[in-house]
Parts: sequence; C-alpha cells; structure tokens
Amino acid sequence: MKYVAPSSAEEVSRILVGENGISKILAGGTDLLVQMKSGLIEPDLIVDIKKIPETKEIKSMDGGFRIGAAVSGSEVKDHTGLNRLVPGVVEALDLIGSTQIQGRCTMAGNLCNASPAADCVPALAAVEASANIVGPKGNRKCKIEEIPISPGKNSLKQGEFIVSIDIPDRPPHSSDAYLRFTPRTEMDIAVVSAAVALSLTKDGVCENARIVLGAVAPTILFVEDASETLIGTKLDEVSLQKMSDQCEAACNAISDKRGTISFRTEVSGVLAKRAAKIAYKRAGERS
Amino acid sequence: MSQLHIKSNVNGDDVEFLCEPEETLLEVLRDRLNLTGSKEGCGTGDCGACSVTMNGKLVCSCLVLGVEADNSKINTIEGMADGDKLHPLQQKFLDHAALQCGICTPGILVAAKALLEKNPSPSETEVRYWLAGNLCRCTGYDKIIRAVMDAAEEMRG
Amino acid sequence: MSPLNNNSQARQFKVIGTRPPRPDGIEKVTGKAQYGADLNVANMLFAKILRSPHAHAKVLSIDTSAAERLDGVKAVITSKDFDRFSSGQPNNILENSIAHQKVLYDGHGVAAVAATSDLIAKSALKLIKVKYETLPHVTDVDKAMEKSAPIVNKGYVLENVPKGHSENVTSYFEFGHGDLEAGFSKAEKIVTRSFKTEATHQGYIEPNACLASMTPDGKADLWCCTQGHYNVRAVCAEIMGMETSQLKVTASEIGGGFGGKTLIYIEPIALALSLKSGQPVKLVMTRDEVFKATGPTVSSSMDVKIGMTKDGKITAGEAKLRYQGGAFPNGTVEMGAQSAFASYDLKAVKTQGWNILTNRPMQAAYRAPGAPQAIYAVESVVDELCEVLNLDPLETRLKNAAKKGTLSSYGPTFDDIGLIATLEAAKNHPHYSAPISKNQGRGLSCGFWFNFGGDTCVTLNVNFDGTIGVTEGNPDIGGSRASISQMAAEEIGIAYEKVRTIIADTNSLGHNEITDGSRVTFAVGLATIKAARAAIKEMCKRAAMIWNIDEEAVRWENGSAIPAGPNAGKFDPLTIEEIAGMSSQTGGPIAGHHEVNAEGAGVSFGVHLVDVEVDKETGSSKIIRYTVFQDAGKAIHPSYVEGQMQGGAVQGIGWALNEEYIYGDDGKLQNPGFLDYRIPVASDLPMIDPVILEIPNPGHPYGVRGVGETSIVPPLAAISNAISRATSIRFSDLPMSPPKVLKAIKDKQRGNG
Amino acid sequence: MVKVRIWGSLRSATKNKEFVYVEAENFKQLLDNLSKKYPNLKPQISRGVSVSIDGLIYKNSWFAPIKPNSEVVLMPYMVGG
Repeated sequence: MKYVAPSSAEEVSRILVGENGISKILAGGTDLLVQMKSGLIEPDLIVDIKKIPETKEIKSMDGGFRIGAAVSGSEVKDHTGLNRLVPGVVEALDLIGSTQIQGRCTMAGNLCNASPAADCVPALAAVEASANIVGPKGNRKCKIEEIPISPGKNSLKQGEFIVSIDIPDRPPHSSDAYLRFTPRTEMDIAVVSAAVALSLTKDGVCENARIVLGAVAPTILFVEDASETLIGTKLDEVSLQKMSDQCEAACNAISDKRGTISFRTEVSGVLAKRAAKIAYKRAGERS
Repeated sequence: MSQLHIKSNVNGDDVEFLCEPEETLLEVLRDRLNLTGSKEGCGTGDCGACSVTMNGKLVCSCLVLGVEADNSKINTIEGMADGDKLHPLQQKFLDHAALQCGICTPGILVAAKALLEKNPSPSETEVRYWLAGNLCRCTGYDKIIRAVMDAAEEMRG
Repeated sequence: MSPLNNNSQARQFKVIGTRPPRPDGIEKVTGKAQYGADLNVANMLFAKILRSPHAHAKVLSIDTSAAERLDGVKAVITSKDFDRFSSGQPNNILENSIAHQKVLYDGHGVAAVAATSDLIAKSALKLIKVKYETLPHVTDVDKAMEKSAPIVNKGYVLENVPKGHSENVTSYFEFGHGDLEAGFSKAEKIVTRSFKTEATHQGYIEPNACLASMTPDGKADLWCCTQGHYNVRAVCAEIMGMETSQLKVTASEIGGGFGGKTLIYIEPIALALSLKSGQPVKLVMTRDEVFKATGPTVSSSMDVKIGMTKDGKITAGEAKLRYQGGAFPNGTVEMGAQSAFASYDLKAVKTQGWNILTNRPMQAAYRAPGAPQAIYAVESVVDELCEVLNLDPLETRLKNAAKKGTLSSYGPTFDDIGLIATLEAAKNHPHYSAPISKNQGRGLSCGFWFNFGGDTCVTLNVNFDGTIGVTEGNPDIGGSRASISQMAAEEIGIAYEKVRTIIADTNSLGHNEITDGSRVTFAVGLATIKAARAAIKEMCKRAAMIWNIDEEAVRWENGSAIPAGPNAGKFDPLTIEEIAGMSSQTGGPIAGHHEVNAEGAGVSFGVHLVDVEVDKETGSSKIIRYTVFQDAGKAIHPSYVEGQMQGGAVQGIGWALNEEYIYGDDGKLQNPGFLDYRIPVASDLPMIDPVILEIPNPGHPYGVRGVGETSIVPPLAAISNAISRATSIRFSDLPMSPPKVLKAIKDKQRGNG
Repeated sequence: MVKVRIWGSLRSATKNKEFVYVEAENFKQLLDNLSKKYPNLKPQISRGVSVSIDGLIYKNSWFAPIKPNSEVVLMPYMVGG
C-alpha cells in the first residue's frame, strides 16, 4: 500500500486518475480505517487530503458557509456561525460516534461512505447543502442527495473527490433539527433518523419545509408530500400527525440486526414529528 | 512495501520512526515506540482504550495512521504525570477506586484530561457524554464519574 | 453508603473495612502495568489464526504450502501438528481452539501462522487454502433439541438423558422436593410463562493475548492474561504432552475476565507455533475473534410455573430450563436449575435442566453462570403473581424468603444467610418509597449465587525489616492485592503499607484454583490469614527463645510478641521489626505458608431495585434510578465490594436491555464488535447506589462471602419487572431491545397483545 | 449410617429413592460406598460431584468429616465465573 499527502486538490485528482488499483481518500479515517481493519477493503493507495489548505477551513460565503472536506466534527460543533445557521446539521454531526470519533470524522466522509444511516446526510439534504467536487474534467457542484446512490456506493467518478460542502444562507425564521433513534445514548448507528428544516413567516406559519429520513431506504429519503403537509400550517397536531403518517408511508425499510421494518417505519414518523417541533421552536426564535 | 520516515513529538519528546503506510498510530506507539500504555480493545474506534491526543484533539489512535503523526504533537498516558507527581485525575482515580482491572483506565484518563482542559466544570451529564466513547466493563462507571468530578473540583481550586 | 452492621461483631478490625489505595494502582493509572499484549521480547514472532467462515462444515483439506513459502513466515500449524503430543484422549479445549475434522461454528480456528510481522502473518492467512464441505447447522436452542436437528458434535450424551430428543441434548438434571401437585392445588393463582434469553458476552475490554516461548527439550515459558494461570499450565501441559514442571506460566495483568478468561483458546497454539519456529510467539486476538471464538454465555429457553395463595404465600414452583452452550458440553444448566428457586422457602419445588449443543462457540462462565437466566424467569413470574394478586412485591418476597433452616431448592438446609436482612434493607431504603413518574415502573428482584473456595496456596515472608511479602497465585482482577494485603496486615497487626502482595508464577507456589466463583477474597484471604498465623507462631517461638521461656507463654498482640501473662515473666514486647531483625540469629528467615482446598464459601444473596422509564413511542427504556443491596459477609475493602456490586449491576443492565448474540440464517454471527454488541456506555446510566450488608460467613475467620458474581443475577428480572409495570405488558424475552418493546406496546394498542 | 439426599435426575441410579443410607465418616467413604451400593451412580461420581455437609458445600475434600446425624446432600460438581 502507498500513502500520499498532496498539497492541492488538482494533484489529488491527478494521482487518483493515475492509480490502477484501489485508491481511497483519507480525511478523518473513521470509516476507512475500520474497513481496512476488518479486511473489507485493501487499498493500494491512500490519498490523505488534510494537507490541502481549503479542506481544513470553514469559510463564510454570502451568509452561508463552505466547510472543507477534512474539517472534523468537533470543529463544526465549536463553530458559532454554523450553530446559529444550521443547528440540526451540527447536532447530526455531533451524534456520530464518540468524542474521539468527533475529533476526526468529517461531513464529506460521512457523505461519501454512502450509508443510508449516515447522520449528517439527511440533515445536510434538509438544508439544501451541496458538495464541491474536484475531478479530472474540472470542478462541479452536486446536490447532497445525489451523492449516495446505494448502500456503500456514491456517484463520484474515477478521479473525483469532494473538496468541500456548501451550506447556503437560510431565510429569516428558518431553522432545522435532527433526531435519530439508537439503542444506546451514544456510540451507535442510527436505526432510523429524521431531519427537518423549516422556514416560517413572521407569524409562525410554515412557508417552506424539507423532511428527510435516514435508514429507512437504500439512500436517504426526502419525503415531499410530508414536507408539503406542513406548509401553510403552524404545525398543529393534526398536520403533524398527517406528516408523520406520510413519513411512515414513504419508508422502504429493511429488517436487520439493528431494527425491524415495522420499528423503523413507526419510529420514523415519531422522530419526524419530534424533530419538526424542535425545528419550529428554533425557527421562531431565530430572526 | 516500503516504510516511511516520520518525525513526530510524543509527550514532549521529538521522535523519529519508520512505519508501514497501513500501520496505525496505536501500533506505532505500542510496537515501535514501546509506549504500551495505550491499549487496543477493539481496533475500530468503539472502545476508546487507545485514546490519545493529537495536536490537542482527543482521538482513537487505532483510527489514525502512523504516517499522519508526521509533524504532530501526540500525548499519551505515559506523559500525563509530571515526573513523580501524578496528575490530579490519576490521584482521584486511585482515591475513588475508579478502576478494577485497569485496562480502560489509560484511555479514560486521557479522555477526561481533554475534557477538563476544554471544560473545567462539567456537569455529571457532560462527563458521561464526553466519556461515552470509553467503554469500561468493570465499574459501571459510577466511581469513574465521581473521580472525574472530584478532580475537576480540585483543579478549579 | 457505609456498610450496615447488622450483626455485632466480636472482633474490632483496624485495617479490614478501611479503603486504602490499591498496591498496583500507580502502575495502572500511568500506563506502566503490563497486560497480556504489552510484553515484547527479542526475536519475537507475531501469530494469527485462520478461522472458519462456515457455521458447520467438514474440513476436507488444508493446503498451507503457499503460506509457508511467504517471506517472513516461520511456522504454520493445523490440528495435525498436535497429534504427536496427544495422549489419545479427546480434548475439548484443543478441539475448540483448532478444529479437527469439522468446523463447528462461525469463527472456529482452522490453522495458525507465525511470522516476523503482524502484517505478514495476516497476508499468510489469505494464502492458506481450506476446502470445506458445508453441513446443515443449528444455532437456536429449541430447534437444536428437535429430533430432526443437525447433529453438532457426536458422542457427548450422558447416560441419564431421557430418550426422544436429538443427540444434541447431552445432559439432563432435576432437582427439588415436595409434592408439586398438592402445592399447586392450594394456590389461588397459578402463572405459567415461557422465557427466552439470548447469549451475551463477558465483554472484557482486553482481548485474549499471550506470549509463548518453547524449546525442543520440552521446556516452555508462557505469559498470558488469564483468570487462572495454574489451570493454563495444567491444560497446556496436557495438550503439549509436557511435564507440568517444565511449563512456567506467568499471569500478566488482566484486563477483565468475568468468567470469560477461565477457558483457554490461544495458548496451546502459541506454544506449538513457538516450538515449530524455534522463536518466541505472541498471539493477540482481535475483537472480532473475541466475539466469534471465545465464550459467550448460554442462551436459554425456559418455562416457569408458580402458584401463590391470595395472601402471597408460594405454594409450589416449577422450572424447565433448556440451555445451549455451543458445540461442546458444559455444566451451566445444572447450576441454573439449582439456583432458580434458591431465594425461596418452598414446600414443593422442582427444576429440570437440559444442556443442548449448537453451532455456536463454546460457552464460558460469566458471573454466576447459569443463575441469571433461571432467576430472571422465576423472579418475573413471582412479580407477575404479585401484580395480579395486588400484593406488595417486597413484602411477598419477605413472606417467602429462604432463611436459616430453610430446605433449599437444591438440597441442603441453609445456615446463616442474609436474604431477609437484604430484603429488609431494601424495604427501609428511601428508594423503595420514593414516588415515580408517568411512564416509569419500579422493578425488584432477588439474586443468589453459591460462591466457591478451592485449592489455594499462600506464602507470607517476614522480611528482616519487619515488613511482609505475601505471595499468592490468583490474578488480581479487581483489587484483590489490596484486600489480601489488608487481611495480612490485620492478622499480623501492622500497617497496610508494610505489606506487599504479589501474584506468583506457576513455579513459585503449589496449584491455585482459577480466579472464579467469587473465591479469591474468601479463599486466598483464608489462606493468607492462616499463613499469617503460622508466621506469628514462629515469631512467638523466636521471642520465647530470646526470653528463654516456653513458647506457649508468648502471645501476639498488635504486631508484637508479649508475655502471655504475669506468670510468663516480665519482658518488654518484642516488635515484629525486632524479631525479624534477629531472625538470622534465631534460626533463619521467618515465613508462614498455607496450602488448602478451601471449603465453606457460603452463599450470597442480593436484592436490586430499579426505576425504568419507557418511551412508549419508540420502545426505548432508560434506567432512572438503581440501588443494589448485597450481603458481603464482611467487606474487606468496601470500595472494591461496591465496585463489584455496581459493575455486576451494569452488566446485568446491558444484558436486560441491549446485549445479544445475533446469528443470521447462515449461522454467522452478525454483530462481532462493540458497535453492534452494545455494552452500556457512561451516558446510558445513572449512578448505581450500593448498600453493603454484612451477615458473617461462618466458614471464614473474618466472615467474608464472595461478592463478585451475585450482582449480575437480579438486574434481568428487576428491569423486566420495571418495564412490565411501566407498560402494563409482561415481557419474557431478553434483551428487551426497543424494537421488541415497541412491538409489544403496538400489539397491545391494536388489541392483539 | 448416613442419610444422603440424591438429586432428582440421579434417582434413576438409586431405584428412584430420594434418600439413601450408607456407612460413611467422610466424603471419600461416602462416594466409595455409594458407588458400591449403587453402581449406576459411578458415571456421575467419576465426572465429579460436590457434597453438602450440614449446609457447607465441599467440592472435593475427601476427608471432610461426616457425623451420623449430618445432613448430607449430593450435588453436581460446580464451576464458576
């Protein structure tokens, strides 16, 4: 196995294109090293992207933020601006693993790993974040929900990698929330999760809503009809219940060692409802 | 396989070592630098027994490659006491009988120290959540949490 | 939390009952302590084991030639390499370590490699070609009993197994007394319920590890993390065809065991690789291997039937226990069958137990092996009866509690036992009367364990400066060096700091039973006290020589020899320092030793009280408050007694709520890691409040009872009862993971529960 | 003669008797004489049995004394954790 740590994104792309064997990007390594340990993958080349300056920064951009692909969870958690803009995304990232994992794990890694249970992916999709991709044919921008295509598979092409993630500015009275269900309080993988991003009018009427579920389908699930149900409401119990039922109806879950179809389906609605209430309260408090 | 030459700083001492690209920092610490205080309980970041700090940040050394330690400052359990003077956390762990078998103790002490440096007066809940990545199978955590809280109080003075 | 002194004690202790720092503490908080994987020696090789990917298969052939040719590979072995040492007797430990003709479970060892690096050893494993013929498998206990089940491992059926079962049923046990039918006929209410518990792992954080060095002349040194290095020596010597004296085993510090490190998995393999390669060999298991190939507990399927009068008297109790413990037979179900009803004074009781083989790893002891499952089932039914008859669960247990003179469910009549005192303590504790909130339930359960003694050797040396060196042979798994030093200091009458206790290698003492059965503080303590008494006798003799009086005229008090009475003569006391300082001149160094098969361990009871809150929309259960009441006989070092009680309780919490072995239809273990095998983390738990009771064990000079195991017994039923009361649904299947709990709640809401 | 309680599933070896009587002044004599009088007990005795004498459980001390009026109970040999 070879290890390289280039200092520019273009160099990374060049190296990736030139490698015939299995190459892997190393940012936080919290998934990669686990997969290597278990023998699941045996890379021929590891490309460490942490020497590239832009992967290490959080930059303000038109009210939103650009988060480098090697920025760790704990750096995001400590960032005041992100906490104010997208508390749901921050809490999603904060739920990954443990304090130790937080010190290393990254949003981009969580995204590229393409697990349907990845915590920050539903949260990022809910706030309409996008990924900046560098590749041999130049740079491109891609919606978050278009990156994972099936469990363990992403849409990046040969030589491409994510260099940063953009979170756009949010209108006034907007906020988000993320909840997941795990048997333990920490150190666990989401059995089911829900991210809700809301924008309200001054009077607290929902103007825009995006509800995204995790771990209930092969990829994250943006539930359009459930989102629309909340628009024009103040999240009264009837609307919430309808939204929750629509979430359950949208689920295409599996039974595995972590949960059953019925559990995932039933709890997705519960979490969506609870997350919506939190997001609503936060949005109301944010000017 | 060709080994890479790495320059690092461990517990305040400059060190150089050769390692394979796939070797983890934990393997380097234990097998190349003979610092066996960091333990491998799982090798997958699920138990925290290998906790060290890297440039001040708490990490599982089993999830860091040895080569990533290049130009880094690593702190391990071996660097926690100041000569013959134990760190207050170490002393409180003894006073509270906060260890039984002791295998998780180095990782928990390193993690707790990182907590108290960030947050000198954590609540019980904050201590419990911060240490959730450090498994202890012997104690049920009770005496560990008490020892950390007590050490925090003493360190605040 | 100070120990309650229910019995006035004649002896006033000075060191016993205090909480001094443990002698091995600084090493353990500074990273200096050497555990199984921490020792490196010159010219050392690294070993790895190739493991079966199948649950059950014939091994047709193993081709190791390509692995042997890899640069850096120094030895490759299969089961054939052990044939030349074999006495011809089948050896389950060896067969479990490395498969012979068949692989019996997912993860069963097949071959092993020693190489100059860990990476090379790993690569070599991929070059070993094994041809398998897969066989049908069975992992479920009830399915394995059926006549049509695949036979896991032939030739183990004992003579008393009733006919009609599969050959997987290897043993049958039955205990009890009295007329069941008459008993049930007197009952106001009879509850019959079936239970299942899944296998759990001890979950020690230190993977099994060893370092072996063996030479062609048949000598070997072995370093390993084990609960019993004398047993490692005995078993490995037999497997390797060695004389016992030629194998020296040194126990490393041990990173948890809980029963799991009483068995042997890797040491014979490391020895054989070392012999073949001519170099020292280190073998460390990965976590994945620990889960797949070292002992979990049994899983169980049980039926319990109990009858009760309307005022809460149990009229009869019956339990049928079916335990599977993997591919080899074991003695767990009989202990479950004996302990199931141990907490109760019953006129009519019957328990039956069947042991069943499956395609799973060989079970190993885990704290009070066999008892938690059986007592979970019994205590759940007792609680259900209390609920349906509207009785107070604590008063009802008091009404039926076993006491001195009770004919126990397993045969003997109880002597002094602490169950009633323990129940009374729970009743009077503020926890029992504290209000509980919505969605919460309060659960209660009794627990019991036998406790063991066994072979024990202690040497106690009096150094020239009057300090004491205690040499004992039981790995210190949770602070026993401290408690042993305390007992030596107490008996001799010197300060705790003057004593240092070490764990000897196998050539320095006679045989010592494994650190198991909660035996160490009891048995090693007993031997230490007796060794101290022998040293005291010798010191009195030396004083008598110096004073020129009769030996019988000298008494020992507070670390000094004094004349026994006015008639003995008038002499100033001779301190231990003075006697020791003159020992060369009075006949030579002074030591006491004691070798004994310590019997009379004395049973132990505990009562746990827990409040659980259930999230009825997700099925998630949260422990809100937890109190442990346990009889320790006499707490030598109360902090470590509390630690045993808290640790056992939390292991029980894990067992009750989330821990389980999950096998797929392919017979493969789905969750061999700490991510999906969920032991409790710090943020899952409240403080665990320990209340120590001290009802002295008549079989120990200070009244010690073992405390290590009882604490894992009550949590299963206590938590199940709490969740059952919080949801008004009786649960009977462990773990009570959220999907199971939510399903039960939904079923009930839909009216089919 | 000592009165010995036999556990349920072992009674197939003692003609279904819950109690049997043998001469014995200690653990070893008890096992020897039980084996003689009830040969079907031998397989279990050779696998290992514990004996409770007046409430104290002995795993294998041959010369643990038994008094004529002692309460004697045969138990399976136990292993712990």
